[in-house]
Amino acid sequence: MTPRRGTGTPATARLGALVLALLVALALFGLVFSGPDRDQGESVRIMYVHVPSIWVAYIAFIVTAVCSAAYLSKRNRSLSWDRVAGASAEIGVLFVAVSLVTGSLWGRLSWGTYWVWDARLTSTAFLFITYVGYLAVRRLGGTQRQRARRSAVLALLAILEIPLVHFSVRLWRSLHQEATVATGGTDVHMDGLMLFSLFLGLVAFTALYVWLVLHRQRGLTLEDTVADRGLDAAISARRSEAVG
Amino acid sequence: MSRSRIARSVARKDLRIEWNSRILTNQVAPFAAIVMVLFAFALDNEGILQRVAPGLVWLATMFSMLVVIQRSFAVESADGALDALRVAGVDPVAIFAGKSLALAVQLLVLEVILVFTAVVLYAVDISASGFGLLVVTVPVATVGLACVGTLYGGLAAGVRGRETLLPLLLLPVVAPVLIGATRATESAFASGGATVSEGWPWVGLLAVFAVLFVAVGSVAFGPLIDE
Amino acid sequence: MSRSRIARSVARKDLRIEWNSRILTNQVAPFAAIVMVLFAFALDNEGILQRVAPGLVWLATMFSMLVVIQRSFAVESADGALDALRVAGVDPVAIFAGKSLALAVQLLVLEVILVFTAVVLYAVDISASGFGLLVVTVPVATVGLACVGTLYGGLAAGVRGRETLLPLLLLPVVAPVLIGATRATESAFASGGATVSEGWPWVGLLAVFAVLFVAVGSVAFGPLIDE
Amino acid sequence: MDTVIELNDVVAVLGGFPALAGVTMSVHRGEIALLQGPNGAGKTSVLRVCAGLLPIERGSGRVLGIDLATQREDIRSRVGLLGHQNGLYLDLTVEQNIRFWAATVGATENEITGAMSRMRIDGRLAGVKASQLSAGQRRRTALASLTVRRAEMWLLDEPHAGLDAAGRDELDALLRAAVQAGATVVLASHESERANGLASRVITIDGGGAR
Amino acid sequence: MDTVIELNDVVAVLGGFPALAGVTMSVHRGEIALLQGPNGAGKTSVLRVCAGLLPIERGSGRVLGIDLATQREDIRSRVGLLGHQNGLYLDLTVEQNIRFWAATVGATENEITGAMSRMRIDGRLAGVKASQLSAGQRRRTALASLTVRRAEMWLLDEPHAGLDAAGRDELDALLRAAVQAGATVVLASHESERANGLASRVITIDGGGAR
Ligand code: HEM
Ligand SMILES: Nc1ncnc2c1ncn2[C@@H]1O[C@H](COP(=O)(O)OP(=O)(O)OP(=O)(O)O)[C@@H](O)[C@H]1O
Ligand SMILES: Nc1ncnc2c1ncn2[C@@H]1O[C@H](COP(=O)(O)OP(=O)(O)OP(=O)(O)O)[C@@H](O)[C@H]1O
Ligand SMILES: [Mg+2]
Ligand SMILES: [Mg+2]
Repeated sequence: MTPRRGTGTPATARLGALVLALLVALALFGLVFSGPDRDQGESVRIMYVHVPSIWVAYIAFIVTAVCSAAYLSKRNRSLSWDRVAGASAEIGVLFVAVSLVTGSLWGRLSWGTYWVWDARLTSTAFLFITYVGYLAVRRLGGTQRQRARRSAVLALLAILEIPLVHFSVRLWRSLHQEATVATGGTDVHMDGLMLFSLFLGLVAFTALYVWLVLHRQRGLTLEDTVADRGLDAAISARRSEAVG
Repeated sequence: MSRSRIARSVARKDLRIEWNSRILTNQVAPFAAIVMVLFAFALDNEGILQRVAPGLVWLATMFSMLVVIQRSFAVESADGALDALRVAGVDPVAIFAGKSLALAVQLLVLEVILVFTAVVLYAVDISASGFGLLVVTVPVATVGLACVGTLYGGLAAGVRGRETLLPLLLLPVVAPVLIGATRATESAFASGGATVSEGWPWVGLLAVFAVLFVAVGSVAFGPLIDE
Repeated sequence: MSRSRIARSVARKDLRIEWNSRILTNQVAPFAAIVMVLFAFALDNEGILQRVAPGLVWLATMFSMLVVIQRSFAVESADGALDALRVAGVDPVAIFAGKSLALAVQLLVLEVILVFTAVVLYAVDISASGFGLLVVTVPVATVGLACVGTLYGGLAAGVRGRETLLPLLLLPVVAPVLIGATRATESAFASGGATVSEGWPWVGLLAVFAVLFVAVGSVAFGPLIDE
Repeated sequence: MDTVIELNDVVAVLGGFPALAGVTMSVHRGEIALLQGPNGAGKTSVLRVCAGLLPIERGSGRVLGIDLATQREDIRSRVGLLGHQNGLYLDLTVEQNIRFWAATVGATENEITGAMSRMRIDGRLAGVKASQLSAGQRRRTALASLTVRRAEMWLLDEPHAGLDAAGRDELDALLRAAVQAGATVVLASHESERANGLASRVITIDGGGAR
Repeated sequence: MDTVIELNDVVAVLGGFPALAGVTMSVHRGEIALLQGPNGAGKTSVLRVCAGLLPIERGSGRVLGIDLATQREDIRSRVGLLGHQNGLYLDLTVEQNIRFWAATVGATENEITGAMSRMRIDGRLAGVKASQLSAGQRRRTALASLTVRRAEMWLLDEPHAGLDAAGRDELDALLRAAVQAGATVVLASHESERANGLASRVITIDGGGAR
């Protein structure tokens, strides 16, 4: 790895510029071009952040799971799989948080309360907790390979939460007559521009995700090398403990 | 040495430890029962008790389960037995199966006590069909709980910092079981006007989780407890 | 060596152990918070949450307290430190005072977190006077709980056989505190149409218990931890 | 020269089992007395009785002139006991442990630093959590915490166990110095050569009795 | 005569601390190798690495021909480890403990009774809860549970600690018999006289290194 300031490369720099442009475009379409919604009013604009961010979070967690599987399956287990998995999970948690916040803000506007103990909201909260737990497990210590193995297994368990979240609404609905509100998707009537803005959001956030992951996994690589350097120092100190 | 025989001897060992120390019968069960009584005190306004009784039963089960799990792995790490198990090259799948089995048995005892307490304390009257539903719900839910509990209990054993995670990791996974079991029990208790027929689909959900956790647990336990 | 100085160093030791191991902040508090979430999820039908929120806060406190106490005496008996304390001829009253103090501090932290969680999760809105009531209720209840808890822990730390009786012994004793605190908090939260003025008598009751347990504890602790 | 330990036909019960079934022995001030005997003989129990931890069921005894039957609590503050366990707080660092025990007996800063250097607890080691110590490092921490106290009598249960060669010699020197200073030492040990070399009196315990 | 343990500049980390900072050593089949060195040198860690419990961070090594870096799990079933801790279930009786460990490795009734009698576990003792044992009785129970297994290599961490005079001699005889039967023994000990008499090779560990 050639010594370099920061974790960027010309490529990521260009990608960063693209991300910026996409976000600006999203802001324009989301706030200016697309009109207010019939029953949601202006508040519908939150959707352009709320929905893409959760979907990108899904993507992030799936990437984590895939990389974890790759790590476990590969003969020559390369730690870079593990680092990508970790980076992706971190960014994913970030996006879930965004979706939670925007969602509850939207909730305040459209149902007058930040939070209800409805299936989707709660399952989303659990999704968040699950991956916070995953990140905590990554910090448990032990050797890098131990960390990789342990967290890879956990990632493959955690991914099961996503279908739970996704189908929670239908699952709970179908089983139990309880007014579940957070399924606006069905009652938000979408005109073309809205739909476009929504998918513009998806594209922009995905690009943002890729950009962040690239940087983060390089960061993790550097962290590991720094840890190795620290170990070198500790080892020589330890050797000098010898009395005889 | 066949896997199932080792699993059985692990389970027998755990149950014998329980039998010798009587932690469950003398400590956890009374505790759980008293918790129910306290609930009765704390929540006894406008007779909402009947309505929330099912939820309370399964919450009490959850909390007691945490105690039982911690205990079940405390005995392993108390004098370094877990290391000994690892060095003995005992098949992790067997350990998982054995400990889950023992945990399931203990949970069953607990749940029976709790349901009984609930019926008595909260004046729940339960129909024959509701009883049938309950008889299916409890074991199915228990299998799921026992497996997932053992799985994460194993992760939480060993290194100190880890135990921090047990509730954190357990909650999201257990929540569906908790909900399913609660809803099914509500129908069984006919609390809040729920009907028995509404309960069965939930039992189906519980079954799915049970199968899932059995499979996942057997695969994942080894790597998780293993340093 | 003056009794109060020893008590302080015992308290400092316990708090430092907590600080080094972070069990309370990393383990008990999240657990308690999660307990609240589970309650919310299990009981959130027909919006009875606001009404039962106070009861839940104090139940969660109870559960967490049991964990903290067990921990507080586990560290004593883990490597035989309690024997060392006894042989060091450390005045039992000082030990009791010190450990109760440390326990009270930890409980306070916990209760603040729990009340906060309740206010957020259960959408409780609290008036100024209600807040005042709360500010008095929590510490007073805590003193009582801490003293009983330490007493109970001392009992638990002794011969194995004893601990089986503990939940049975302790919870009935704590129940009045639990109820008093719950009622006072209900008035503070104005849940179920309770008014703040209704709350103060309960605080009085709590105060009585606190004084009682401080006295009883100081007298009874020595004989208890002593084989 | 006066008797500091005097047990007459003492019976002590542990979990329903008579760990001591009639022990009769005496130790004089300034002696190093060695308790020896097979596993399960009752050595640890004798030490715990002498420390006032284990109540006596039958028989009579006086330790430092205090009657075991009636006021054994008063013995404690005057003796120092090192059991099979080290009595450390695993979540405290080595130094925090030692300073806590020092505080309970009001030891001075000099005594603390003295005790630490005597057990070669310095630099990195002082700041390590007890849970991260090796077996022998724990033993040394326990001995340091013990020696910050000015006990009239030391009761040591296999004190050499786990100590390295240097540590063993340091300990022996320490004990010899203590008896010079007028203290009394009772130790249980299975390392006969070393212990016999140290002891001025050997008491053999077997089947819960001493003869 | 083949090499059963071969460590090349092995580094192992415990809680961020390099317990082993470059250990290079080798042990041949049929040897009794003694690990000696000051407290905190790394003896226990070496044994745990050889048992496949402690992963190695750097360097390379083979135990019984198995690579430590990639398949250390496979080592376990073939070695027997006695640590500072005894690995007993305190709520089980002595016999229940031994029989459990026997069951996990499918030992025969003869092997069980043999192991118990070898450690003088009989009559009353067999039925006592492990929590009610004296220190040495626990050690003996642990040794009995260990010897029901037919391990190719025994890793013993201060095995003599707590054993009475008779027990020590029995243990030594047991180890000599084991190496006769083709097993290999690695033990860590601070009792130099006894251990040196036993060992056919002495490895000195210090400051996390062997040289
Ligand atoms: C804290 C509150 C909220 C949370 C945690 C939340 C969570 C989620 C999640 C996880 C999804 C993805 C569903 C999937 O495709 O798997 C989603 C989608 C969506 N949410 Fe929310 N949401 C919240 C509030 C709201 C509110 C208040 C509205 C509008 C009234 C809303 C409208 C939507 C829409 C339109 C979608 C996309 C269509 C769909 O997949 O259902 N959400 N939300
Ligand atoms: N908690 C207990 N409950 C019942 N019996 C006990 C208990 N502790 C010890 N014993 C029994 O008391 C007897 C004496 O125990 P003690 O520890 O004094 O022996 P010891 O001489 O110290 O042995 P060792 O040399 O192994 O340390 C033993 O036979 C033991 O089985
Ligand atoms: N869990 C741990 N975390 C951090 N450091 C540890 C841990 N366990 C041991 N150490 C350190 O590793 C070093 C080696 O420990 P180890 O137990 O191998 O020494 P040892 O040679 O067995 O000592 P002893 O003779 O006292 O048993 C010690 O300096 C110790 O401080
Ligand atoms: Mg002893
Ligand atoms: Mg060691």
